[in-house]
Amino acid sequence: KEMTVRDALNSALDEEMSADPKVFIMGEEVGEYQGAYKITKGLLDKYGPERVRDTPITEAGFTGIGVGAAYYGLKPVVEFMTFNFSMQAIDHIINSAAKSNYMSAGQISVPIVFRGPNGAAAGVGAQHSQCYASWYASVPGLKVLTPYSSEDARGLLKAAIRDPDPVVFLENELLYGESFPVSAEILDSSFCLPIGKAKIEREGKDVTITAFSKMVGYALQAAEILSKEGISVEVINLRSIRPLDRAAINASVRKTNRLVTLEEGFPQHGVGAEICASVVEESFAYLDAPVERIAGADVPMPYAANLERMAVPQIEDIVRAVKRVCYRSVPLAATA
Amino acid sequence: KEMTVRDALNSALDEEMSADPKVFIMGEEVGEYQGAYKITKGLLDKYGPERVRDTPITEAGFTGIGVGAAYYGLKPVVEFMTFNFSMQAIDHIINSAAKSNYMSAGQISVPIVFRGPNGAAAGVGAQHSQCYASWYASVPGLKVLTPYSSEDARGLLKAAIRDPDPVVFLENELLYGESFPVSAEILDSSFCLPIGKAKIEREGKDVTITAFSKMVGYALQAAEILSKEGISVEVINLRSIRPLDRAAINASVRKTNRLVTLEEGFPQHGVGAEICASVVEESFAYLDAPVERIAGADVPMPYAANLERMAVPQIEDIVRAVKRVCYRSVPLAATA
Amino acid sequence: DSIITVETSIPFTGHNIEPPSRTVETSSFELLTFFKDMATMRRMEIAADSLYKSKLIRGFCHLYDGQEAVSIGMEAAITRKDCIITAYRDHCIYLGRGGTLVETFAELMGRQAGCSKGKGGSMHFYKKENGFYGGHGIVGAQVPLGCGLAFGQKYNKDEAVTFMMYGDGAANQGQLFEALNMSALWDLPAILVCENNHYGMGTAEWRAAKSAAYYKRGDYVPGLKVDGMDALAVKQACKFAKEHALKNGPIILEMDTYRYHGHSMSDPGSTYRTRDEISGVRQERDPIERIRKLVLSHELATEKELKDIEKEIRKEVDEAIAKAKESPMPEPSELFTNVYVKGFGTESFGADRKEVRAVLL
Amino acid sequence: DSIITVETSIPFTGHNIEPPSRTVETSSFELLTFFKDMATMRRMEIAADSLYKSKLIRGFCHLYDGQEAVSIGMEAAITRKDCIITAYRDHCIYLGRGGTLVETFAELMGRQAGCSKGKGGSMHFYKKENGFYGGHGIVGAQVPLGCGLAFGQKYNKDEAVTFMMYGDGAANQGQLFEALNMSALWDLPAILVCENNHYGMGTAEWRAAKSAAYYKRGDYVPGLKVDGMDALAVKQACKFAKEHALKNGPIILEMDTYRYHGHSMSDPGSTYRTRDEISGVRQERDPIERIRKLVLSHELATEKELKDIEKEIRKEVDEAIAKAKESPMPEPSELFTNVYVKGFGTESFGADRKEVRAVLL
Ligand SMILES: Cc1ncc(C[n+]2csc(CCOP(=O)(O)OP(=O)(O)O)c2C)c(N)n1
Ligand SMILES: Cc1ncc(C[n+]2csc(CCOP(=O)(O)OP(=O)(O)O)c2C)c(N)n1
Ligand SMILES: [Mg+2]
Ligand SMILES: [Mg+2]
Repeated sequence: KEMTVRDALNSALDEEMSADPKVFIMGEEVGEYQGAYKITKGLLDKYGPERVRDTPITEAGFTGIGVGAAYYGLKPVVEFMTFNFSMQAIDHIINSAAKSNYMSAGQISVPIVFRGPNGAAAGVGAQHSQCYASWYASVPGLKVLTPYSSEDARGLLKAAIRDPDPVVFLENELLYGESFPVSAEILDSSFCLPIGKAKIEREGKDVTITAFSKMVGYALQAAEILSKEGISVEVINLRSIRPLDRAAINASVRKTNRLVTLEEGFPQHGVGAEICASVVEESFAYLDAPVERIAGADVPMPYAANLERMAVPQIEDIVRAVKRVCYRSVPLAATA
Repeated sequence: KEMTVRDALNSALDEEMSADPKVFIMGEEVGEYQGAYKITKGLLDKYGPERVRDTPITEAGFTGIGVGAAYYGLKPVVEFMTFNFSMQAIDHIINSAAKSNYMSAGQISVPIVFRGPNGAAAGVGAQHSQCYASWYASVPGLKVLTPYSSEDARGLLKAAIRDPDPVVFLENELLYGESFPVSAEILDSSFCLPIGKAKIEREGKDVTITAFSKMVGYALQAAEILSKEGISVEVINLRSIRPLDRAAINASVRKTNRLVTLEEGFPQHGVGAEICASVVEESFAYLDAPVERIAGADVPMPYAANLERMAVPQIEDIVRAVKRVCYRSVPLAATA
Repeated sequence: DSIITVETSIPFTGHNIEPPSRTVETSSFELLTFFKDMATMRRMEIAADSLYKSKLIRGFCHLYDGQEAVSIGMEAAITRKDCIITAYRDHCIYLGRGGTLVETFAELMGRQAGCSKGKGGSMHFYKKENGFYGGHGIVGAQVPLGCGLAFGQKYNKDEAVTFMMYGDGAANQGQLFEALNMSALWDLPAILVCENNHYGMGTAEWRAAKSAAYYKRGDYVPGLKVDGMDALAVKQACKFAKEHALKNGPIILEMDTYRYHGHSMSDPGSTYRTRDEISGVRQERDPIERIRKLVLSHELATEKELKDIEKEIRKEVDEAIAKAKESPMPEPSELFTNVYVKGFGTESFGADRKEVRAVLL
Repeated sequence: DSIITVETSIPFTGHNIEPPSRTVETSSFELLTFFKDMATMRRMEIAADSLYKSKLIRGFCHLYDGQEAVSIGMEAAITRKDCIITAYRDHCIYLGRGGTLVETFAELMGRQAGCSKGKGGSMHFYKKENGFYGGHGIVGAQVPLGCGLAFGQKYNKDEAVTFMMYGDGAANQGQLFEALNMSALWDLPAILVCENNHYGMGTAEWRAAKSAAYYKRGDYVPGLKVDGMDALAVKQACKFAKEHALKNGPIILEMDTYRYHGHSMSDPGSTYRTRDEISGVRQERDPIERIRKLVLSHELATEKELKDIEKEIRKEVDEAIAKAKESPMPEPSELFTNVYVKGFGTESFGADRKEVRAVLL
């Protein structure tokens, strides 16, 4: 059986709302319009306007209200139409949500989910294409999840809503319409994935690729191409950027001895940089080649189709980088 | 001759305002109160309220106004009382300032400086202690400067004000009162430092430490201690986090073969991670030991003095890390 | 060209201010220009709709048809020393400020000849030399930015004003209230133009605002409610507002207007409002038809002459599209230009940094 | 305990609402409690000032002396099912909600016995079981947060209200207007309490606000101006506001009050206002002296008895300080607790990650 990511998210919301009356959803166009991207379709009809709350276009205000409601013990799911708009509310996400449990020595927990599409879509230009994974995942107190497949979407969103801490849940608009196979287990309403655990999407022995969100699909496609050339690629779907599954990443690199990191966001201080640092810290002696980093170009997102294509990783970029880590003569490897 | 960082900043502002009538300063308490930290002392008297503009406590609004004024061709210097409050205005810094020149293909340049104290101070708790260097420096379109000494403060602030692009200028409250020697050249009103160039604060041959802002002083103190134990440390004052002086960092590591990165901010996706990735990418074969990363603890800033001390790097942390990279037996080095 | 005197459709309503007179002066030339310019805008937006459907325009595309009188009336009252800034619904504002059809279509299709060389896209048009500062995608952000332009005008003693356009949805944004307070404290020549088309995406004004009287929302700042479907009323109001702003600081103009299209191309625009509502506005309040009637009733042109103008416009638009299509995509090297004005010779990176990098000059 | 009837110092002024009567009912017990509680707050803040000067308190420290009547009067009108949220000037609000002197001083000195175990500091006090939600350092942020608490009260049908306190400086923040609009749209039981002490740091209200009539700044939301130095007026207003909010949604209470100290410890508080202004308020409007006079004029206690109470308080405060000083600094392991409620066994790092790391449970 197959299910789109959109339906996976929708069903996860539906099931958690039905299981826990404290769960409610708020955001722009989530109700009568059925969601700007239809993730909340049908929920207003089913749960009514008290629990599916259309808001004005006032992110700072409604995010603050959501966080306050979480202080009070409700379990809000706050939708940002896209995460670009979360910048208007970022002070509440960081200072009001992430830090409260710590500042209050555990008195004020903040069980809230901030969700919506993140990163590049198609043709929407510089102000609507930013990836916020590395920013949010730098902040202690937050958990940051990045689903790829329908399994991820269902399992991680349910985990996020049940979690007692603030979770930033980064979806991808271009994945909403994609279908993935789903088992009976995944479809069961009790299904839930652990936070902080990566998934080996494809096992391999020559090189490790770490990826999250849409880039997992690209990594898998690159791995398929490379397998035909005799290179066995292990693809890690990070699923959680904070906590980052350092153990899984390092275990894989200790096996393959080579690493390519992949992400759509800006490169500097990105997820790839952190993974590189983590592997250098914990598995330096196992690295047979320099870590290769594939990331969004270091420019604001251009609109023109040809430039936009250059601004985000393409499968050929991944293939090329993998070949470099595998074949290039590396002085250290040579002497080892 | 000596000069405090406060006076260095104040004199730089004064000179640039006197040189260019387009330069004005705005922010909370910059005028009649003479600056919350007295950086703008005397400027209101000298330049009047049109050019030294006290604002209400409305960061989103006044930052937007500043950026708009820069669109129009003025050269605003926007003071945040601390950079923690810049989160209320971050959408304007990123979407309105950093991206405009690109989106308009060069029509709308944004000659603006955002400045104020950044990072940990003393005893001000979780909401007033965050370091924003890695966030801002991840964004193409911004330049991010981090002065340490009075020379830096003068030279970089003057460069920032004269620069045609948006500059995020991260000061440190605990450095304001520190004095540094200044030469006649530094005191000359024509003095200016290049953006994007690091400074070797201390030459050494055994290990490289990269640092910025207050941590440069800590690195220098650690280097002094280590020199007594026969370890020669090269200390790089990054000065600019974006553009990052990758050439200077890599040149140093190619000489010393060992690297410790140092910063006060959160570790994940931090400046240290980027520097580690950059060195792995460009100088992997030169590394004789895993890169060591010293950073702020991965927790919100606690208030209690003992915990706060544990939450930011101390000189003994640096000394310990340097010893580890220098003495630890590294398998790769051993086989090389 | 003799002066023609016309009454506005309805009286202005003032908040904390005495509204201007309903009697507007115009001329044959002005009315015919209004007609031609609005018809061009209308045709341009309809053509953009088709280009989008044939996948030549990507991403978002927010059309202005129905709201033309706001741009046209405003331009008739001001000069190009005055500044305008708006949101993402910017194609016609750009045209009103002297942009060309070719630049518009080329930008929409992401071509070199576009007003932002194809790098900005539909939401990011600018024409700085004529006082147009964009083209902004973040709801509400353009209001403080516009107050900043007004700050610049006052700082430079330019005796000019800035019009910042925002929607009924944007009218609830906090940064608007922050900017308004500072504009009032500092007497900035800032004119906040709320284009109330009664919906922010799929949300009717009253569902998003406890008080949908946007001209009153400035509280201590005066406001004026204007029929935004009547270009002459808009002209009168903007003239009045400019005089006010130069002397007394900020003022809010609420333009009662309507968008015929959905919010952007993915919105059919018919789930949250009735077809009757839309056709009712078209029949009774259409800004172009209002001018057509005035032209005919004053016998400034015949029905046939107006139809010929429209035919001519159709041709112009088609020619512009053809020309825009001839313009090539940007050079790949453009990926790295304009990140900075001054790049200091530092390196910038593509997705595969080992293969694609550039030195920023 | 018989009922005593008192007139408030001045009448209330309403905005979009009929104000309550000036006649307030109180009792001997209430007046003596007001006196004792306010005198305790006053003494506590003076003691904090000394502790700061002897370097036992670090960082910021925002004192409440002068404003005590706001907390005291509010508490007299509400229950602990009602919520309160405030900014950084939070010590006395905490005390009013049932916090202790020892917890206060211990937190100020960063000790284990502090209300946030020493991890929050001066600006971050909470007492959730009594409906006190902090203690927030970012100007304005507590207002939407408070509306969120009110949202929760309404969602849970708790028939309780939330008081969110903010300063005259904070009153210009955009997020306040955003939250107010939603509170009004959704009829939230939200009471916005503007503690107008006439200065935001060094900025006089009129320099930061075009309209300093904060009780009117809600525009379409009703408001009431209250003498915040008169605890009985505050009580009357809060009672009135609670009834209103439960039935009709949000309301703004502007409390005209005064802070005697500077903004925080680094501000002498004397560069932007005259010493005469401060001593004038002390002499004519001091909230404790007002109650003292009432107690004496109604012969509820003698001057000597009141002095004895004050002496007693002095002792209590000194004892609390001594006790707080005995409390140790937090255990080093506390660095890593409370980052999450649920840490999933992931590792967290100290500055030197190879030496200091912890598993988060
Ligand atoms: C801060 C922010 N939030 C949400 C959006 C998504 N969005 C784009 S336009 C829009 C509706 C705006 O309505 P209105 O202000 O009435 O302008 P109109 O589109 O009617 O011209 C929304 C919600 C955005 N661009 N920015
Ligand atoms: C967003 C933000 N900007 C600036 C500050 C610094 N700051 C702290 S308190 C304060 C003054 C607030 O004045 P007011 O709201 O009148 O409250 P009061 O201190 O008088 O109680 C300022 C500017 C801050 N904490 N948060
Ligand atoms: Mg609208
Ligand atoms: Mg105040």
